[in-house]
Amino acid sequence: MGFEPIKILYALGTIFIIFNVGMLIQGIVRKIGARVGKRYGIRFYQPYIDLIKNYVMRSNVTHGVMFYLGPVFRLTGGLGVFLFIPIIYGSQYFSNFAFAGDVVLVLYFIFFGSLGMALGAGEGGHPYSAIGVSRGLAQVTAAEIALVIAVIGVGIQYDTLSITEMVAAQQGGIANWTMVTNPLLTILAMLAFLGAMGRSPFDVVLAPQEIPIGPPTEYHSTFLGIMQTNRSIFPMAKTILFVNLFFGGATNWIVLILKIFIVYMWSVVVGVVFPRFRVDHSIRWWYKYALPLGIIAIIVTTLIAG
Amino acid sequence: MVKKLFSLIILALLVIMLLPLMTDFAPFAELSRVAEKYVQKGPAEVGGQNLVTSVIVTYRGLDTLGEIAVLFIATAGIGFLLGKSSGKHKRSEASQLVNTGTAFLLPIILLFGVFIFLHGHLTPGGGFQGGVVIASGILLFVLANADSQISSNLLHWIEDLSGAFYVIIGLLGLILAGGFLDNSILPLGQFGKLISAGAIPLIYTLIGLKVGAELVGILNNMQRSQ
Amino acid sequence: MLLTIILGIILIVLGLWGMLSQKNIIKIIIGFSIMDTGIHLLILSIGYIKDRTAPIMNQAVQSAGQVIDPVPSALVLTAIVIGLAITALMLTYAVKLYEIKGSLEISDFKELKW
Amino acid sequence: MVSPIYIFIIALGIGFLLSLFDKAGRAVAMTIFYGALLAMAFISGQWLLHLLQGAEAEIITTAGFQPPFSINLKMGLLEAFFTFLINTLGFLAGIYLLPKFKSQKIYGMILFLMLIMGLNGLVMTGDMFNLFVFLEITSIATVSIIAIEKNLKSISAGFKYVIAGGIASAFYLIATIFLYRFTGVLNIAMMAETLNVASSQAVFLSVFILMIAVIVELKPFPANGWALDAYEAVDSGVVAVIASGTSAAMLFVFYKISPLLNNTLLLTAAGIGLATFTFSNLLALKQKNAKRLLGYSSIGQIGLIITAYALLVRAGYARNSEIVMLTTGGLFINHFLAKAGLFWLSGVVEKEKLEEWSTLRNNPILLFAFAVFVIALVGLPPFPGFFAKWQLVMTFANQGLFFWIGLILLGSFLEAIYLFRWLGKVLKSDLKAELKAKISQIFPILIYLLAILIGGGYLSRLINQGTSLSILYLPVLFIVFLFFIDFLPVAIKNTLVILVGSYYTYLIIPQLSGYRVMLGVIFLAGGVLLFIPGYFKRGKRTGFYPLAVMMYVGLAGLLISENTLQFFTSWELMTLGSYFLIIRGKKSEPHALSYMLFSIGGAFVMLFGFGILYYVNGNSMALSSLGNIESMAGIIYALLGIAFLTKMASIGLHIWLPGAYGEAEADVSPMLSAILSKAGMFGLLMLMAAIQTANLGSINLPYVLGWLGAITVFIGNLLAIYQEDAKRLLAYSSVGNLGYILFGLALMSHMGWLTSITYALNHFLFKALLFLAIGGVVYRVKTKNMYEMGGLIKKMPLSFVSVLIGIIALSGVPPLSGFAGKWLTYNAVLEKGWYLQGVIVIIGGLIAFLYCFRLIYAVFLGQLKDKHRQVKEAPVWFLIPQVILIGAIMLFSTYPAFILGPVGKMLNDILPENALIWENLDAYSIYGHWNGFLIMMITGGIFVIVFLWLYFLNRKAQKVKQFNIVYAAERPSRPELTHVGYNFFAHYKKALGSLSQPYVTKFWNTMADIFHSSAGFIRRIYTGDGQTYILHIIIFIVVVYFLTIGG
Repeated sequence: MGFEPIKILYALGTIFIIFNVGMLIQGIVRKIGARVGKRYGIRFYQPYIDLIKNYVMRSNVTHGVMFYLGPVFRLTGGLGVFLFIPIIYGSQYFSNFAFAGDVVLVLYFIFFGSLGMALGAGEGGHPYSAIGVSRGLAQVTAAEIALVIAVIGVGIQYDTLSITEMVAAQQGGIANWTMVTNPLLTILAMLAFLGAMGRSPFDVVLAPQEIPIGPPTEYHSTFLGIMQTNRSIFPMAKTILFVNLFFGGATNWIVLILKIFIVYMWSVVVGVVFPRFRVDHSIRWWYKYALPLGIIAIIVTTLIAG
Repeated sequence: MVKKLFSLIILALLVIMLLPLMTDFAPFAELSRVAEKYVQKGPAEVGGQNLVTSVIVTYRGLDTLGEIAVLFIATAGIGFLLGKSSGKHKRSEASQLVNTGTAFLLPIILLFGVFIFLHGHLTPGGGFQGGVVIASGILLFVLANADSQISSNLLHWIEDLSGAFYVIIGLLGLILAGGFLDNSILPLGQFGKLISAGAIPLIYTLIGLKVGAELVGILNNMQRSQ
Repeated sequence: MLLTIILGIILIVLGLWGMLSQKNIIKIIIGFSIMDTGIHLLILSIGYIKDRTAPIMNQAVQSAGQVIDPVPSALVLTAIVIGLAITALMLTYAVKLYEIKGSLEISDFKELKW
Repeated sequence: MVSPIYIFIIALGIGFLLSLFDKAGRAVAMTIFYGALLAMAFISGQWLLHLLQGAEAEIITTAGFQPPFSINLKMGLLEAFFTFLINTLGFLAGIYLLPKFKSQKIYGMILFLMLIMGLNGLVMTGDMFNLFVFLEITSIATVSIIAIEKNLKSISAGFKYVIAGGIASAFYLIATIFLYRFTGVLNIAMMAETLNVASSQAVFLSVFILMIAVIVELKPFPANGWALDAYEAVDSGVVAVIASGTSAAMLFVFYKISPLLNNTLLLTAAGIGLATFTFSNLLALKQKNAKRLLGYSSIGQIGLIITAYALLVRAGYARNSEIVMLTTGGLFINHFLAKAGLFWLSGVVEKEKLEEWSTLRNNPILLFAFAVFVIALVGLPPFPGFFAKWQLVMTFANQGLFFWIGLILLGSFLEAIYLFRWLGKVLKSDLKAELKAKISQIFPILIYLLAILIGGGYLSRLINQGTSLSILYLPVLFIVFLFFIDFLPVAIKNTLVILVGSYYTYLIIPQLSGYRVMLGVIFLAGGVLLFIPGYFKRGKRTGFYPLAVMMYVGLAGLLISENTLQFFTSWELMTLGSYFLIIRGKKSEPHALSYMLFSIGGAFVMLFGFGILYYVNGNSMALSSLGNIESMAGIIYALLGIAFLTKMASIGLHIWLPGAYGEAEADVSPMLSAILSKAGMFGLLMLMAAIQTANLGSINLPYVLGWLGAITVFIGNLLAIYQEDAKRLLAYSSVGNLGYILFGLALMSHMGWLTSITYALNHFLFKALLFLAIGGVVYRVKTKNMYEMGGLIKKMPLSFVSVLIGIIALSGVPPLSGFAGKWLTYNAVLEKGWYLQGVIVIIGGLIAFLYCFRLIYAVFLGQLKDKHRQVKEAPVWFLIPQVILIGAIMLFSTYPAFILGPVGKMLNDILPENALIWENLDAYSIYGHWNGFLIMMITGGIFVIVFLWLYFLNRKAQKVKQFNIVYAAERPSRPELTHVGYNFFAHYKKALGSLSQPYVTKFWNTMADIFHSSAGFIRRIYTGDGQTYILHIIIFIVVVYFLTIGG
């Protein structure tokens, strides 16, 4: 497993597929959200329209170099995370660039985009950006507690940090999935997933209905387009990570997309049911509930792993 | 009151502490090793009839020199401490009795003092005692003559030169005889006579002068400062 | 001689009591003198041997067995002179203290503490 | 040879005649007076030389009779040494007092001469009663000369002194006469031969009274109020003689009577000494008057010397054996010179309050002297007290006297508190007054300054027991040289230091092996690199270079140390140098103090550990023996561990760090954080290597350290996010990062250590980078508060890039080098099975993102303040090393194999399993893999593509003005209101509640309060009432007696 030029093409291919999956899921989810709220909602292809509109807008305003590069960092982060995760089990080419590192790489690369974005927003000079970043970072780091514990738990259980090997260990039917063999850890992981997705109840960061708060405030047109592109890839990447770690991965695209949809739906369902946390509430929530749960899960996992 | 009671308790404990010195103590029955030698050989070695004097001036001469130094330091210290005289002040005239007594007694007292330090090696007494007697005579003189001023210049000369000569005699001992303050720089002479015991009478004379001068000096200083 | 030793110690303790109980500096110095005297008495008592005479080797003394130890006698002379010097110095200090502050109470001189 | 008796002949003869000479003119008298002092010094000096060449001791008999029949004097080596000290002190003190002697009555000179003669007599006489006479000469002369100042304080102090002295000598006299009764002689040596202390109660009591009388003269606690008053009130020139000269003579008297003492009494003396040492130093904590403080310190030092001497003699060492001389002699000479010097300085300063001594800053030489004396008193190298204390602890440990060591170290620590507090105040508090120093005052001080410097070097040669300290001589000489050329401008000195440093690095690095190479590179090459910013300073930068070099010399010394003495000396040199670097900051006085106290405390703990090591290892000082300790290994390791943890600022011991790093100068902070903090790591590495091979039994020290490390990471990083001050933020971040290092080491596995070293290397790179960049910013904007900055990216873009690279490396986000550490952490945690600790460590690492963002955002992004519109980029001298560091980070990030591969091999000596396998650029562990090169390339590739994509779409983006933002239909105009920087993570604090409270600081503050209030309470016994002091003496005597016979 090393680098071959042909892998770049495969990488572009997987990016294309997952981008569209992401766009569609976004549209569908918004539609579902609206219906739950007794509204009609948007068309499911609305995200495509928004994206195109943003990319073609020609109002070009920048606040400086970092502001300009912010979205670049953001998308690089999203793409990077995606490309460092093996997508289809058994397929060398659809494992993309996973040869460069293991789950730890993915875990830390998640921050690459966020930090870059935060920097860009910071240079925008809008006070709300700073507040949004402050909240966002604080909540992400708190939510990450559960994720880290979950990853370590999986690492303990399968005695590896390589995602491919983790998936390999779950092959041979649903009984071998982490979901079944280690349910407590999976519960924790799914909580972490909620946090990672930034949906309600952990969506105070973006707070769309209120005053325009959060990092995207100053971004518009092409910048926003890049960020929207990222929004359809990055969540997918994270979802694939969870699929790989806890739900047996996937050996072909159909299974993958199905699993992505189901796992993604989990955050949507929770999102529409639970109201938003204030940021200090959510931080406390992660420390107060997720952390103890994680500790228990780790202990249980240690017992399971023997 | 509490403090006094506390002091009492502490002193009681001190007495308890010191008890062994009384209960566990046996007085000398024989002369100590050192004293035995002094008594046996002292008259021959030092030539003084009065062994105490022999011990003071010769055997433990350094103590005596130190003692003179102590007195000297005290005098200097008092002079240093009291600083300048606080001006003249009137003292009431002494009575007739004192005046007459002084006129009568002073020569005798002074003579007696000289006698004591000259005979220090023969009979009880010595430089210190003689010096004190002289000083008491001068005190009497001062009491009688309220206006009198003792010449501090003269005192200084006596005090300093006698001290210096004492050291020089000691030094001569080091050069001419067995060691510092050895009295045998002068012939020991005939045992029991006035001119005997080597340098002891000389030393005692110097000590007598110095002690006398110093005590007078102290009195003078105190008197002046009031 | 045991009796004088006891007496000496009594004097020492009495002197100390004087130093501890009297507030007047002059009286404290007197206490010191009493203590000093007690020590001198002790020194003399140590040299004393029963039924012997002073160590002056005149015709009256026939043998070494007849005299007391001359050493303590010599020492006490030195001690007395030194005691005198100290007492004189203390008194001078008393004079000086009175001159500066006009008081002879020892508890009035607490400028320095802690 | 001139007979020693001439000392007395000259003193007395001239003393008696001096007032006559005075009649011929004061000049005549003064010439003769100084001539006499010089002659006395000369006589003792020539005897000292003579006896040093191995001559026999001279017994001087008086009156032509042999002892015990007459009084004898002795001039042996020790007597010669002591009289030489006293007479030279006499001469110098005489010079110091010259203006007073000139203007006052002639008695002053007479009394002074008599005092010196009395001290000579105390040393030389061999007769117990003669000793009494000299005691009185000394005492009366002292009391008289106190009146050189005729104010109320002096006089009342003098009166208390004379009363107390009178009582002490009264007891002495009682003892003397009774001992004469029991032995029949007055010669001390013969008395000791014939006396059987245990023969009767009266004999025992007599010896006890003798001892206690001598001890009362040595001012034991609590019977020493009279002495303290005298120290406070008496003229400086005189009190120097009392504190040094009289103490010297009285100590010698104690030495002389010590053959009379049996073991019980020696123990009593040692106990009194120790109590005096501990309590004096405790009470001094509350002291604000400089001279009284010195008094407390003097009394304490004397107590320590008594304890050392009594215990060593009790343990069976001969009274004049080499060990006893080295320890007590070293302590004594240290005290003697330093205390005289300090008291003399007090006369120059003429100020009572400690902080008013800052006037010394007007005269750099005197300031230097002051610092040297204070440091010498604390017992730091290269001064005699250090070596003596080392030898003392080793010897005590050899005897198993651990309880005593503990209390001595406690007392020393208390002493260090007030002395360094004072030093700090002198160095930092406001300058208010001029300093008028007369040449007659400076001359003696300089002589003693020179003497104490030479003394330290001399003692270091004596003490080494076959293990040479010579590795440090050349570097220390270079430091001295730097002091001499301190008048040169910065550029020359900086260049010199960089050149010499490079050469030294080149010399040292090849001599190192194993993990030492890694640290050698950080310490030395890093050190040279961080001198580059120094060029930005103008002027002389007085004192910076010698002390900075001292720190590096210490660091280098640690690496090449082979035995505990070398290690400890280097450690202390490093501490001392770094203290002076820290205190250079504008507001760093309290922080430098707290740094010093933690360091000294840690060093004393280390000393204790080395002492026990010396004991269990059969008097071997080899560092290599750490690995095979027969017994008490747990305690040794724990003690050494605590010592290293203080330097590592592990949680609980970290409170000194934020202030110290934060308030230091711009180019000092990176030195401290990037380099100095690794000293603790080096110690721990060494310790862990030893633990690896040792059998610890039931104590699992690494486990404890592992938890400590994990909590340190968490708390350090958590506290960092709340800081408003940029440098403090970085400082707290250092605490957290040192926690990783500790955690990695505690894992005790190859992977763990590799993690640790990776963190260390990385921390060195990015923290130096960050501190330099932020230092440059702070230098330009003149504030450290981040909320007062903002938008500086436009003014200082290069600094921004540095910070950006720095925080990415710090936070561990790929592709930069920090990720290597994170990846290794996961692997090491899984391998070891320390999951819970691992989780805490990793969560701590996540929190780091918060402060990283805040640092770069609040400083460089957001709104530019109006007052910063003219700010320029940081000085180029700051940027050069930043560029080098960025290059190093990039190299390390892209080719980690080139560095971590060799490091892994270095560790193979200690931990053979090679946990990380390198295949070209791929790193494999049993769990996973990672390729730094590919990550860098892929990330770079994606980034470039996305950027080109954006640029293609958005070529003509126009830059808008600062306030052109979407702001709810408002147009903000004040950057202060628009820049969100203050209390940035308030919600985190609110969420975590009590976890964010500074409990540790509260704990240490409470400890300090307890010490200070108990000191304040106890010192009330010194009421100032002379009568109370008399009572104290009597209580002291009685209580000690009953304790002695009872225990």
